[in-house]
Amino acid sequence: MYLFNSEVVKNQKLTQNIFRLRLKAANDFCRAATPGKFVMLGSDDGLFDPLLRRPFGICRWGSDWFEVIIKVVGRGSSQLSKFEKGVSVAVHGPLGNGYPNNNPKNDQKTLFLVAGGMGIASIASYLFSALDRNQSLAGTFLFYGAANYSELILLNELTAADAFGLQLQTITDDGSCGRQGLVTQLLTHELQSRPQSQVFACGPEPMLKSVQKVLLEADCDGYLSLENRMACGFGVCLGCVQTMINKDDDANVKTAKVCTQGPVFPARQVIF
Amino acid sequence: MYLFNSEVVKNQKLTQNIFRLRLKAANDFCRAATPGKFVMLGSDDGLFDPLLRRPFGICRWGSDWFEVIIKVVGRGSSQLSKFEKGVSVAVHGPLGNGYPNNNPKNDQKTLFLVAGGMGIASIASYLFSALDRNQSLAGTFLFYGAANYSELILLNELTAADAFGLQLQTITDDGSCGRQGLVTQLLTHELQSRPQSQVFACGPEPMLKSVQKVLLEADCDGYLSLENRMACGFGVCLGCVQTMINKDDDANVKTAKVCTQGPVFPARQVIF
Amino acid sequence: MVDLKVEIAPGVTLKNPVLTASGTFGYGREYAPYFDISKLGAIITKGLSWQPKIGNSGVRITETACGMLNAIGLENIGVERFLTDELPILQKLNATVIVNIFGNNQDDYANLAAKLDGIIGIAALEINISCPNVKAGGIQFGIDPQAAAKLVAAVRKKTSLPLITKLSPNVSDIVMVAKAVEEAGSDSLSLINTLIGMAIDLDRKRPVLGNVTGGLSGPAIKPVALRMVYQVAQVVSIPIIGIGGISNARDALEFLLAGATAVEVGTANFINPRAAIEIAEGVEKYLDEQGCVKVTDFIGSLA
Amino acid sequence: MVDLKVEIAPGVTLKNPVLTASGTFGYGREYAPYFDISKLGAIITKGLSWQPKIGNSGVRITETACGMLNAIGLENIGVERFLTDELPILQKLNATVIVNIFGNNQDDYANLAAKLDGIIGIAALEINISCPNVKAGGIQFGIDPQAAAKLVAAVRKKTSLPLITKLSPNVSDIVMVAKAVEEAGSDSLSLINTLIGMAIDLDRKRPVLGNVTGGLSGPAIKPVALRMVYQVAQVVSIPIIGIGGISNARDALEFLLAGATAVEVGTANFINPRAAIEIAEGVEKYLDEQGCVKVTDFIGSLA
Ligand SMILES: Cc1cc2nc3c(=O)[nH]c(=O)nc-3n(C[C@H](O)[C@H](O)[C@H](O)COP(=O)(O)OP(=O)(O)OC[C@H]3O[C@@H](n4cnc5c(N)ncnc54)[C@H](O)[C@@H]3O)c2cc1C
Ligand SMILES: Cc1cc2nc3c(=O)[nH]c(=O)nc-3n(C[C@H](O)[C@H](O)[C@H](O)COP(=O)(O)OP(=O)(O)OC[C@H]3O[C@@H](n4cnc5c(N)ncnc54)[C@H](O)[C@@H]3O)c2cc1C
Ligand SMILES: Cc1cc2nc3c(=O)[nH]c(=O)nc-3n(C[C@H](O)[C@H](O)[C@H](O)COP(=O)(O)O)c2cc1C
Ligand SMILES: Cc1cc2nc3c(=O)[nH]c(=O)nc-3n(C[C@H](O)[C@H](O)[C@H](O)COP(=O)(O)O)c2cc1C
Ligand code: FES
Ligand code: FES
Repeated sequence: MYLFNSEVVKNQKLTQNIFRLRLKAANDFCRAATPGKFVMLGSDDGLFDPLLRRPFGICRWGSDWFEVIIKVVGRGSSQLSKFEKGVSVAVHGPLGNGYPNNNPKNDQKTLFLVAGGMGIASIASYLFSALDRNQSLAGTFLFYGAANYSELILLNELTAADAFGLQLQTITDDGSCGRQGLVTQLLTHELQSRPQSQVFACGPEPMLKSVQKVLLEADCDGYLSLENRMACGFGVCLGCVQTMINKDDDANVKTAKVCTQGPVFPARQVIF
Repeated sequence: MYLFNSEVVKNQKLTQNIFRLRLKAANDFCRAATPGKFVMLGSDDGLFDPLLRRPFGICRWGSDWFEVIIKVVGRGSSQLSKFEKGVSVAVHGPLGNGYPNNNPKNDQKTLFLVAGGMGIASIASYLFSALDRNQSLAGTFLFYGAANYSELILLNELTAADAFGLQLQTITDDGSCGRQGLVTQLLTHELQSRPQSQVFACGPEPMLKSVQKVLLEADCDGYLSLENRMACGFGVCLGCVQTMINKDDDANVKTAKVCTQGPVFPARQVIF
Repeated sequence: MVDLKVEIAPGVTLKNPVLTASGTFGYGREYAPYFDISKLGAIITKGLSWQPKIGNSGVRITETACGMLNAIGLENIGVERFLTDELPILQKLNATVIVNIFGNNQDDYANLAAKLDGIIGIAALEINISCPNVKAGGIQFGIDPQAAAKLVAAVRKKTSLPLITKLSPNVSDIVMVAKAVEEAGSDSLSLINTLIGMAIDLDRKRPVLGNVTGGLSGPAIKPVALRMVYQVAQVVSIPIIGIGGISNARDALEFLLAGATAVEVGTANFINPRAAIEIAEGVEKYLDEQGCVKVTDFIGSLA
Repeated sequence: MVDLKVEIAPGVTLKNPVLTASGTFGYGREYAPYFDISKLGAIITKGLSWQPKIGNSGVRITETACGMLNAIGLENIGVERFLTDELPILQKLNATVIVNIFGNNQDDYANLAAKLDGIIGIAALEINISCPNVKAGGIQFGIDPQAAAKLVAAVRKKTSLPLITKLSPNVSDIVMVAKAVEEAGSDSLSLINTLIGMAIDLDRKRPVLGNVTGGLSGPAIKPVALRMVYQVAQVVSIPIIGIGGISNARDALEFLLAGATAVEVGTANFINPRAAIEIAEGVEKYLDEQGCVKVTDFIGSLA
């Protein structure tokens, strides 16, 4: 975990309200990043509104930079989305436990990546990490759903991952890109022919809930990346807890801190 | 009075912690400006820290812009001082009553301008207004004091006003520019030979207090521009009041709102 | 178009639920250059006492995190001058006027209420029982339910004007005070007044405010205000006017959801003189977009 | 170099006056990656109950203007596991440890105090009498001076550990509670706990927090905290620990000026894990620059 003031290198507007920020970072930080980990970001202006830092997935990184993709939903994301080149940003991270190591080639397993809305930022970190390490994506499917075409981001880069073997399917609520429907439909469909697959999913809670249901029905393992509200991001406020099945005692439930024990959890454990 | 969102045209750093901001304004606003009036400025970012707008003198203006000079002393001034070209700023003004109309030529009177520290922003508005209307400054003295040389601002422009007849004398606490001492010394000295002069003064309260004393001793009229803390700037919070001599009833005192009844007051009336 | 009319006290129906908070709207006319003040639900004037009051000396206001402290000391021109100099202007401006009053003791309040009774152009009285410098036997009226009830009953006898009692948040149990005041005959409640706070000038080693302590207002107090409105709304049956940090239409709507029949905008008026009217317009727009027919359907509809 | 030592209770001398507030510093070790936690005056652990508690369900935190609301519901691992799993780690880290406790009734508190009595590695107990879900006959201990005093007296009997009683700000008169608790044998006081607040999700028309209301903390509450510390410092003679919105060294110094012998840093720890140590260093730097010889000279030196 590193605590530092970084600087915006680039702020790229992806859609009306989604921005991609590239930030400077030390080598150590970048080496500690893995797909699915996140950072807590805040303004460095000494002002108290917004007060808390906000969590964002580390979407891609190089040796001395990393990128986050920020959708504007409130005051924190709005402030960050306006930071231009040169602005100082307070960073804490990489935090949490990302996706498990998964090498489809060795495992001979299919990997289904399921992204809903901004969940793509987390899921894409897996793909970018593979691309950046020249790792094949053969046997990897990406099911990517959003409200409509204009909410689908990173399409160029995702399509380019074709060359690495990625199979991309998009779906939108209104059918404006790909099929019309919910992203879990795609998963349900493909899972039928490959029940022994690995699944990573990130998206809004209703989507994760239904992914979980699909997995349980297919008796398939998988991982969900949760996005509970966080005050601290490093396990001290107990604000982000999620109820989980208590393995020690099946009759009982326990809570897990999404920030330090997650945000990626085995799908079977999560109780929504 | 106008309420609008303006845009920074230019932000010029004058010293380590003093900035000159040029802001866009409509013609109507500029026509309503007079020397000594002020604006309430705030950020337009929808965030609540800083909460209140801050008062700054309108230092100079053209047909579609005006300038303020901002010294960083706390969170409000600090935020504004960082606004670069293109940033939106919430403006309310021109507010208050500025310096009385004073045409030294017609009055055959000497005009002493006394500025201490950031008081120069207010005093300079008188000078710039004269310059910009090609009005002679013959018979006008500017006594300008600051802690040290590096705190003296606008020196180029003030020196150039020589050509209009301005007589500039600087003084610093440490003698690093002009004489060493307090600006009131200059006033006291010159007032001896011209007791019937007009005096405009702006600066920190201790300076204004001593200007008042000098004026009373010389039985000379004059005006002080006060800088009390303000929440609203337009007469509704009663936060900025200054105790004044009650002309209706000499035995009694009254309060005056610095924002609407001032900030410029006859020196005799103010009770510090 | 949503019907915005609300009845904040028996017979007092306002055109919309957005009012201005006492002490933050001057005597009303100061805002006339910025918008048509008759378009607000009502305006509540600066707290009036029998005699003019000069207020506190020294620093009176200071900003805090997302809030401000004030120690104005209830400076006002007194009831007499209000009636001769200010009320006629407000009437000319067609404003719906609610007069906020305070006194040093029960008689002061009763006398003010009697004096204002029957005066044309006053829609209701708001009784400020929460000023920190007004005590009933050492305890502030606003803190002791019995004292508050006695005061309201005394005022009630002296006027036929609808009474809104303005509650202090500096209490262990605001619900008790609210219930006591309701029973004593208050037609409605307004809450909250400011929280008592303090600021210190570190470098000068002294309190910032001349009065040492002051009243905290602004967005910082909104969560406390919203909680108190919600709690009180569960137990009283008279209308509640919500106050505290309301800065935009969404804030106002949250108070309505929590059970307030109307809201008062305070500190926000200082920052943007058009805040109150923008909030009124914003409330209308939001409810229209939601397809809400009457604002009264929305009030208290928190799940 | 300024002498930063302060005695926050008889026999409890801390190396500096900067502590961490319960519930905002985990069990301490979570901060070890960020700085040497033994350098703080003390660390106060998350509130402990006899049995483990799972806390509230639903949304537990939400941000408000310059503050945050929490409704964690006092989730904790229980005293037993604290002693076996956490305290040894804290001792290895050389931290000065103060344990914050709470219960559902007086016996719970007394039992906890007895259990912790004599345990090596605990410098003092902080009794949280201000948790909203802990009641004494329908009234919270923290609100009723008599109930608070009775509770403190009961705990006092069961332990020789120094007792710090943590006061609630949700009261009409915090001075009365402070005096009652002092008389009942509390060695020191800490204040303030959170203000009760609420947030509403407008679009979903429901409270944001699963628990409906929550505790307000952060810079927003600093003026209220500072006022209460100042008021209490005028009347009690036991040490006071100031808490509420302290975010930087200047904030901490203001509380010391107001009469606090030490301070606790809370919400700021979430934003910047190094906040507490930076505040301790900043306090030292400021006092050095002022030529202050002992921090105790500075404490309560407000003009
Ligand atoms: C581990 C993790 C990784 C995340 N990665 C990304 C990412 O890569 N890109 C991205 O755009 N967003 C991501 N999020 C969500 C992001 O943190 C929130 O959108 C952001 O904190 C909202 O802050 P705000 O101040 O703009 O909104 P607020 O004003 O705080 O709230 C506005 C709305 O956003 C909702 N909201 C608040 N906090 C969260 C939250 N933690 N998660 C979801 N909704 C929330 C609220 O319910 C509210 O309706 C991630 C969240 C987590 C926990
Ligand atoms: C009519 C008027 C005209 C002014 N013109 C100018 C100008 O042209 N240029 C300029 O730099 N400043 C001017 N000021 C002062 C300026 O408004 C303050 O410096 C500013 O409001 C401080 O805000 P802050 O948030 O930076 O400081 P805060 O954080 O609010 O306070 C920091 C320090 O500044 C002091 N302070 C706060 N408010 C004021 C105030 N109103 N006056 C003096 N000191 C204050 C406080 O005592 C405190 O010590 C003017 C003030 C008034 C009333
Ligand atoms: C400068 C100022 C003066 C006030 N004067 C009064 C007053 O005279 N009478 C009164 O009942 N309330 C007074 N109040 C309290 C407000 O009416 C309101 O209750 C409080 O400010 C909370 O609302 P806000 O957060 O929207 O400002 C005053 C508040 C401020 C900020
Ligand atoms: C998430 C959270 C959890 C808390 N848990 C406890 C607790 O268990 N026991 C306690 O006495 N106080 C608890 N508090 C209150 C803090 O210790 C402190 O009194 C309060 O937050 C005010 O300080 P601050 O503004 O610096 O945060 C908690 C506060 C927060 C924000
Ligand atoms: S966000 Fe604080 S414990 Fe997870
Ligand atoms: S600043 Fe509000 S009345 Fe002058």
